[in-house]
Amino acid sequence: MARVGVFIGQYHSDSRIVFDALASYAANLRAVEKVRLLGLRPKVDVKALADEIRRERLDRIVLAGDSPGYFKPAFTRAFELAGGDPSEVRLASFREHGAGLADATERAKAILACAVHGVPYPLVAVPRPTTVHPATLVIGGGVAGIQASLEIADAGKKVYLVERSGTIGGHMAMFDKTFPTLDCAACILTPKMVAVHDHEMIELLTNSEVTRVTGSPGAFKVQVLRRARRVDEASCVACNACTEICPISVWSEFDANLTHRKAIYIPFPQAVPSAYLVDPAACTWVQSGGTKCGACAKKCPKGCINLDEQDRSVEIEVGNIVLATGYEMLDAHRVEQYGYGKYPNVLTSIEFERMTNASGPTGGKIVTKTKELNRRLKVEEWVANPQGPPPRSVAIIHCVGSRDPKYNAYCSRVCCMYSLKFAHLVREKLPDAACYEFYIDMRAFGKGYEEFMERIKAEGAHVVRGRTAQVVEVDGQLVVKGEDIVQDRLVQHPADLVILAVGVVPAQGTVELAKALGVPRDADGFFSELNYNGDPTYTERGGIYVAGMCQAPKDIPDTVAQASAVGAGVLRSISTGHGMGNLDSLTLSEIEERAARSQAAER
Amino acid sequence: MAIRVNPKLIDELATYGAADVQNCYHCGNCSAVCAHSDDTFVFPRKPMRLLQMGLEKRIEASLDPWLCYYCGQCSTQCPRGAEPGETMMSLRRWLTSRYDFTGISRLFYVSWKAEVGALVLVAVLTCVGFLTYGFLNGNIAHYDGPTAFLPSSVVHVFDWVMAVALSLLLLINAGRMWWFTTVKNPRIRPRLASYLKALYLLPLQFLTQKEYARCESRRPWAIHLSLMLSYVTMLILIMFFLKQIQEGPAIAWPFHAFGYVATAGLLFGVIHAMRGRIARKEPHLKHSHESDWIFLVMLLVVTLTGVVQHVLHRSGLELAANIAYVVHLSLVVPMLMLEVPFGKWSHLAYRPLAAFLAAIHRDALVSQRTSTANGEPGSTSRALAAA
Amino acid sequence: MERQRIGVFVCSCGTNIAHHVDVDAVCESVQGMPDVAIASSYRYMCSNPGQEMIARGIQEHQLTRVVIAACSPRMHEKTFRGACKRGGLNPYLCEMANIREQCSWVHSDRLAATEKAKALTSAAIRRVRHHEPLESLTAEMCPNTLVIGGGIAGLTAALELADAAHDVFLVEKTERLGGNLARVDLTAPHLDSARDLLTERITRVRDNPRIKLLLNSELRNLVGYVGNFSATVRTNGASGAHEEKTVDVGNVIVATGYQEFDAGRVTHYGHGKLPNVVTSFEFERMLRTGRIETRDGRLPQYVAIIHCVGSRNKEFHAYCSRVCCMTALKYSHELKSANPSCYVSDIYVDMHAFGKGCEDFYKTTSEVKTLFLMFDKNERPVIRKAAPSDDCDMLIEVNETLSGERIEIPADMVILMVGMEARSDSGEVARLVNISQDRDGWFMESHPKLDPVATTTDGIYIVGTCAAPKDIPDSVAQARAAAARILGKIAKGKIEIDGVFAEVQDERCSGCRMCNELCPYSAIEFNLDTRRSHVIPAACKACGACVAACPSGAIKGRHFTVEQLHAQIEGVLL
Amino acid sequence: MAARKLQIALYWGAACGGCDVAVLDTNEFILDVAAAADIRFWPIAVDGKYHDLEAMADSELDLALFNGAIRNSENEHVAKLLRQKSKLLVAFGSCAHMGGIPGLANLVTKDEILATAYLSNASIEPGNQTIPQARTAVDGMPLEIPSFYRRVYRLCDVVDVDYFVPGCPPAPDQVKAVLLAVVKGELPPLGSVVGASERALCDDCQRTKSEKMVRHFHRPFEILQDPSRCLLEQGILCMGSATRSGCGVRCPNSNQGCRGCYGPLPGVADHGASFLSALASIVDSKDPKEIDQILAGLPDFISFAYRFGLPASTLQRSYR
Amino acid sequence: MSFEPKIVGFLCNWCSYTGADLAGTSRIQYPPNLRVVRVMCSARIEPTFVLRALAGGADGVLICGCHPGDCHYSEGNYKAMRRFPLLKRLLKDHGVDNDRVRLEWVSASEGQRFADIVTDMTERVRALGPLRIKSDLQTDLVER
Repeated sequence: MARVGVFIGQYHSDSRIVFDALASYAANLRAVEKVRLLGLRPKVDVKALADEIRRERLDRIVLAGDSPGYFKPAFTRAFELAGGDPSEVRLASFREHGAGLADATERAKAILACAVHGVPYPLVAVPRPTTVHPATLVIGGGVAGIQASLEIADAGKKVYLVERSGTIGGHMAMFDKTFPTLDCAACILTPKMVAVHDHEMIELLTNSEVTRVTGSPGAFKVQVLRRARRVDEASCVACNACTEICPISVWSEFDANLTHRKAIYIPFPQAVPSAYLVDPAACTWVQSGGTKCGACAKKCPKGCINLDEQDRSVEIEVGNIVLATGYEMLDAHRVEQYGYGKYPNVLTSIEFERMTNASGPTGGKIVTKTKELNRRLKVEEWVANPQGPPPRSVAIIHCVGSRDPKYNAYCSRVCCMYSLKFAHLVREKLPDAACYEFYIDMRAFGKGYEEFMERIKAEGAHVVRGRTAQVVEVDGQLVVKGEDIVQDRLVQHPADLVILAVGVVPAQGTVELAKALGVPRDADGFFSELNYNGDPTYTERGGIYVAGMCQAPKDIPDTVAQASAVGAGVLRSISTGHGMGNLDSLTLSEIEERAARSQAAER
Repeated sequence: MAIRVNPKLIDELATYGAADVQNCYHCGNCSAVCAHSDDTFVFPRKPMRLLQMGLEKRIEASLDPWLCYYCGQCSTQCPRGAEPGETMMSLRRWLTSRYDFTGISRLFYVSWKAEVGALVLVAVLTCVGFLTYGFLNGNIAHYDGPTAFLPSSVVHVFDWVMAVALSLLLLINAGRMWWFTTVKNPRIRPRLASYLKALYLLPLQFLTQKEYARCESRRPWAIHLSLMLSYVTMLILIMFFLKQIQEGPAIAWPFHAFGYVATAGLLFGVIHAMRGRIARKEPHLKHSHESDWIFLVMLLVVTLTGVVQHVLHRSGLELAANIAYVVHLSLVVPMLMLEVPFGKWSHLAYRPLAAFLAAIHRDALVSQRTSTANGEPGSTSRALAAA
Repeated sequence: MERQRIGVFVCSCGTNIAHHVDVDAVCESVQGMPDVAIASSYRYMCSNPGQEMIARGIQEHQLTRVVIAACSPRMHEKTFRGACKRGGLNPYLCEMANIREQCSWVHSDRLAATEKAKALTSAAIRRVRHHEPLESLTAEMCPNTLVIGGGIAGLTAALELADAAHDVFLVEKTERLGGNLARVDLTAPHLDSARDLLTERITRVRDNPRIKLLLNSELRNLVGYVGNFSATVRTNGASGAHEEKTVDVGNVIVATGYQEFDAGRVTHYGHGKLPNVVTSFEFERMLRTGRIETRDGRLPQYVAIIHCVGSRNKEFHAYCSRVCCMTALKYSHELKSANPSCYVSDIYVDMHAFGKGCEDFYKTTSEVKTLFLMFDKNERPVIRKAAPSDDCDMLIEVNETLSGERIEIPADMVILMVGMEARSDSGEVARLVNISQDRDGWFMESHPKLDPVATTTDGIYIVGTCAAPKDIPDSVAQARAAAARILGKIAKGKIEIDGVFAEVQDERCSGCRMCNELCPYSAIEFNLDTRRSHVIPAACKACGACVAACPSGAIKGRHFTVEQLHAQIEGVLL
Repeated sequence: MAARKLQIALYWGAACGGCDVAVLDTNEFILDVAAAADIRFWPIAVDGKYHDLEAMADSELDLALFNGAIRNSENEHVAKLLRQKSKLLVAFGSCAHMGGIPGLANLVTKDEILATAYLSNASIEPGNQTIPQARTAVDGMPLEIPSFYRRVYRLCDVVDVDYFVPGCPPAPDQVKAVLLAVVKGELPPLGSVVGASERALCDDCQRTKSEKMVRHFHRPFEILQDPSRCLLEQGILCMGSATRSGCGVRCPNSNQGCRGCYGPLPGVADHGASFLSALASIVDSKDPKEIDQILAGLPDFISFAYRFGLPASTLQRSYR
Repeated sequence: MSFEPKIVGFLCNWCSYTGADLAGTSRIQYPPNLRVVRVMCSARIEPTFVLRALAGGADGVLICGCHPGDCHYSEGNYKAMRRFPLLKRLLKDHGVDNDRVRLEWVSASEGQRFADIVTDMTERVRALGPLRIKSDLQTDLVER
């Protein structure tokens, strides 16, 4: 039997673990000879430690704590000095294995016990299998949700795809080109959207939201609120008659508020399902309680508009749930120094995406906004008009709201590349316009990204290292102020159009959904995966998976890979008939026992 | 020729108060928001970089820290919590210690105990000295008149001796500042004419601290200016009209009026600074080095003892007034002796000098740039003009 | 040509079509065309009564072909094919004329639009005469999978499949599992144990009876197509003897990983010459053994980490290796942990801290006072020996871009962050499994965005770092993605092959091999014995590239035959 | 029936005479032919006049081999005569089959041809600006010469043709085979191409073929050839993949690319265009400029693609 | 009556045909002179089709595929790209103005671009006048 020394340290100060209790628990474990609490970010005296190890004749050391890896090199060194086998320095990483949750101390004990026995915790802590309902719920109809749905449905398994808006497609449907290959987003996405719609195993619930989830892994009961579309999805032929007659026009969300849509509308021509819907907040009939207007219902040649349709709730039973709720852009108003909302020609990245999109409000022309009279509301509005003057210079500011603890401490992962793509589009469409990129670190990490960056530079975009400090207006001219670090000087570039590469944040409703499902979220607000390296698509809660941006920012290929990966867990559980139960269903003693049994596992 | 980086410097600077400089990831935001940063002097990012890398000679040659007035705008906007404002402050402390040829300054900044010890020592010596003089030549019960315990004439002479000594010390240090930043700076080839042209800046900056006013918020400048003017008023009163203000018992209104205003100014400034440093709300008052507190406390007690001494004297309590005077002098002298050449107060010389030298650097750089005609494109104004 | 009975159904789509197209005129114009049995219009052809009308029409008029002039086939082709099927007609005997999206909605001149609608409809009628009934085919789907490579990606993929109760052959070239990850001590950014991660997977793999583990083995040959591959694997015995065995598999997952860049190729860095210049993997070894020390056994006081060794450089590899930045940050922490008094200089190009938790990791690395120095990727640092009077062993000279200074950095130890490169044997693997490589040698995915794990050869998947550099979570996700794809196929039992594919008419093929290279899906096989090319229906995606390119007209593009298209061309020109 | 000798006629239209020589190239076999058949009309070898032909009864001839294209009214006249007098009319050789080399004249107009021949030609006697007219008066007598058509036609454009024998000229073995087939009465369905394979030349070509991608095109003399490897893979234009076999792989065997005289394969509508499609597909580049550069290695492509069959092609002629 | 050219369009299913559909769903108007033949990929388009169309009475031919790099079948459009210049040369030698044939890349989101191309092409072909290959071929057979 090994003589084990347990050293418990802390790297983060916000642990929920009761360390004293943990220490006494460790002391009572059979092989443990020595337990020592090291405190927060300990300074390790290697020589003294080596002496201590030698004295205690320890032949295995367990470093326990939240992120104990930070102390490992010192301990490995000490153990080596003391004549031990450095591979017998084991880690019991609490935080990394989910001991940041409610039952932190119990979880920590289990992790510690496994390390003492020299077995990886994930090998031992396998929840008891549950029986699995063969249907799957996918929440979110962006590219991740679409991919996951197709992956599962193509195997002949039932999928409910719940999407909050009136169409699937998510953000990707709004994009023009995708980096670094510059292929058209619609060309690659719309066939998948149509495939989802036509798939006999996929039940598409658009305009719907998950309101309540009960049951247990393998047998969830899900309450879905089906908001009234007010247009019969099956019979609508998207003839546009209703939209033509509708008198109400409001900003179009799909076009990032650059243009208007009607109260009865289709989000975009290639929307799936290809059917119109009524925006109840804008519709005169709905708002007036059925007393005014109603023109569209009269006009519809097929009579498929029912303005009095009510929301309803349906309950579905599923065995697995895939979270693919995606993201939204950080509110650029918050980053005050860039004047978003104050200057009409400061655009967010998504607005620019729509503007450059060939099917967008300007037909793909890059223009500066012009003031136009909204005849109905009798107010002047700044709109992107295809006839508007093209900008002579465009500034693209990276890291807007990213890498800054005031907004998002994390890197949003996609902005560098999409900004470069913007530069390309600007240079391509307006060869005479100057284009500036202001960046901190150019994160061109993916396949073909670095080459893409070089290409954009060669195309004549000015790539300036230095975050822009502010956007100001000088004599009616927008000026971007920053430091050009490589050239070692301050710069003030006049820009007719400023594009903010706004970072991403978890989608609205993530908090509620996390609560309803019992899935933990990380410090940044995204859903937490079960295990950073080993299980990036699983969650603590068995039968619930994460894919795409809702887990962390990521680009399309990584999103798609994750979404497909989710399919593996789902299909495996359905085909074998048993899925993964909740991790907290395991008792400490059970884990201890399992750990003891598999002690000799490592070969 | 490559210069050697010194990764240890950052640790050294930590003792001067630069605790977070390593966090800077060089986005350049700070330089861009800084009202003082311009094409010639790009800071605070650049000096922070030099500090991270430990390029001592480059920092020594840099005027940047002295051009910063620490409004804290940079620190507020810093996405990495690198506290550029405080770093600049720390660099000023470090530079002060570098300019000081005696090494005393460094000792004080590195160890507050040494500073306090020195203060006590000088205080005791001063106290002993004045008491000895007083008891040998006067009567402790008499404040005014021929048997005055500490006659103004004597104190006046002492003042002048001290002023000359301190000025010399400060001048030597200021000279070193010029030497490091301008003479030894390989990038600057100053022209003699520009020295003359910029000479007006020395009194102007000293008296108006105009540069400070360019900061995002003008309040700190106003407070600092009032503090400085109060101090200068006091200095003038003491150096030239000591007799009038010391001797009484009647209040010499033409002089004392100035004294009262200056005292109020000093008290207001000091208390404001202390309260701010306790509240830690404003960015420039968030971080306090030990030397800051020593300085403020000294200034406060000096002012207060001065007030007490004056009140006692005017109330006719001459003995008490004498005691208070000795105490006052025992505080003033060490404060001046240690702070003016070696401590925070030295900036009264370095600030205007920096503004003066900055003008010379600018001038030199412009002429150097025009002489290398195909120089780099686009200063700010040119970029704007082109558009 | 045999007589046909063609039914023509023209949709008004409410007024969508009828508003700009005279639907009745269209009906009338085609009525007299040869073979047209009936022509009628209806308000909404796609509605249930409309579909019913088609199905009934087929039976009542014994229609042998159906033409529907309505909306875009992208919208309702499936619907109408269904209607035909219900009427007892092979769905491929139906053709649509798009008189809505590409006619009534884009033209306002009613006369011209009607003329165009007539032309489109008559083209469809002419075309449909040549249509042939097509049936979808099925092929067997062998549920076994071959996984090549026993690194984290291969292990994960194998487990995922075996846990779903399918047999997996896991082929590993070396004698142990774990791949490159086995050489790593801790993982970035959470400094978790890499060994624990691997131990878990390896233990499960070894304990799983479904996984046939073939160590010291290599794929030697692979023939067949999706669902029906036959793989020959050679296992090298201990005494140089080897045995070959052939296994049947339905799918192949290639997870062969990467190899590290040979740091010796960068001459400025003196790897192999200067004793204390080590690569990241050599340093990992130090970490695992607990001996972070110089060659002569001293604790290094100054450590420098140089990024992008072999990466992001025209001379070697232009791409970013994606994981080195975070690994370098990890080293910085580990160095500070082992020896808090050492100074770490991190010499980087751009800090790629893009992953979840990585930016925070970057910040904490700053907080432990790592000195970050930036260089331009085209101006590499130079390492030289320091003078004996210096307090360090080496000096690194570099143009630091954030300060604009040319500096020298003291170092007692230099860690070179070697990039990833495609394995030297990747070309051999690519040839064996019939996939392509990009110019850097990485395997090419079928679509870089929407199909990152599939290749253009059906049934062959690429996961992990053999396709491009990536970190552990992304490799694991990819491994599972490929497993999901395979599980889906196995779940269906058979491979369904759409009836539309290209077909080489054997009696007309002369074996010129003009088509062979043109197929992006490697669906064209050349039989060396018969000297004829052959299209594997299961692999064909029916793009028609080979059909158009066959100089002897030997390849028939089903449902897009020359006859059909010629007839259609004639038709539209009416 | 067997006692009766075969009555045959041979005729050349717009042709070089090679096809007639090809018949003679059958060597001794021609004697067997002579033994088995009466050659009733063969202007190149046998004396005879048109009025002899006109004098024959309809369908008196068993077989008429017509080589050469239809360039003028005389060609057409004789073609019609032979059609009338013969049971079987065979378009013999590339010219009759597809227009042949004379067919390339369709790239220019009749006027251009006449101008070149009679006006701008260097050998024209100075001052002579005479262009022959179909009808003229010589010494007050009307003189009629065959009228020059405005383009070249295939034989089948002017008369119904029963069989086609391709080749420029048809290979002697094929000639034999055709004649034997007629003798034996073993004839394929009317309208067939006889004397040629149903597969492309590559089928008979012994050079090794592999997957093809081409970056440069060469003239045969520009490179050192690998005699065992497919010519096209070496960048030498060879139309073998698009052309019927049957010639005996004459050109590739003598290290020249196939020129396509046997015409397109059954079911292929346009010989040149189908070869174009194949050839361009294997150009190994994705860069438009580079593609242009590579294709620049194919001068006068139309004359290559339609060397023997412009009048048989989809567009048949130039529309300038 | 002014001359109304007939133009045959060969559109790939995934990008260009979808783009043409988008022009429809977006109600973008363009001249009715184009008649579309849908193929799965621009690589399926044989040069013979173009010749056939011209010989059959078309005054112009438009070929549309996915933008380079975007092909649904990964590289099909490159095959079209390679064939097209040679086809144009062939047509030029046939005396057919190269403005009558056009190869364009139209993505699924470029409804407007598609309409613009059709409009522009119609105008150009209209300016060139009727091609008359079909009638010429017929007269050829009647009047030698």
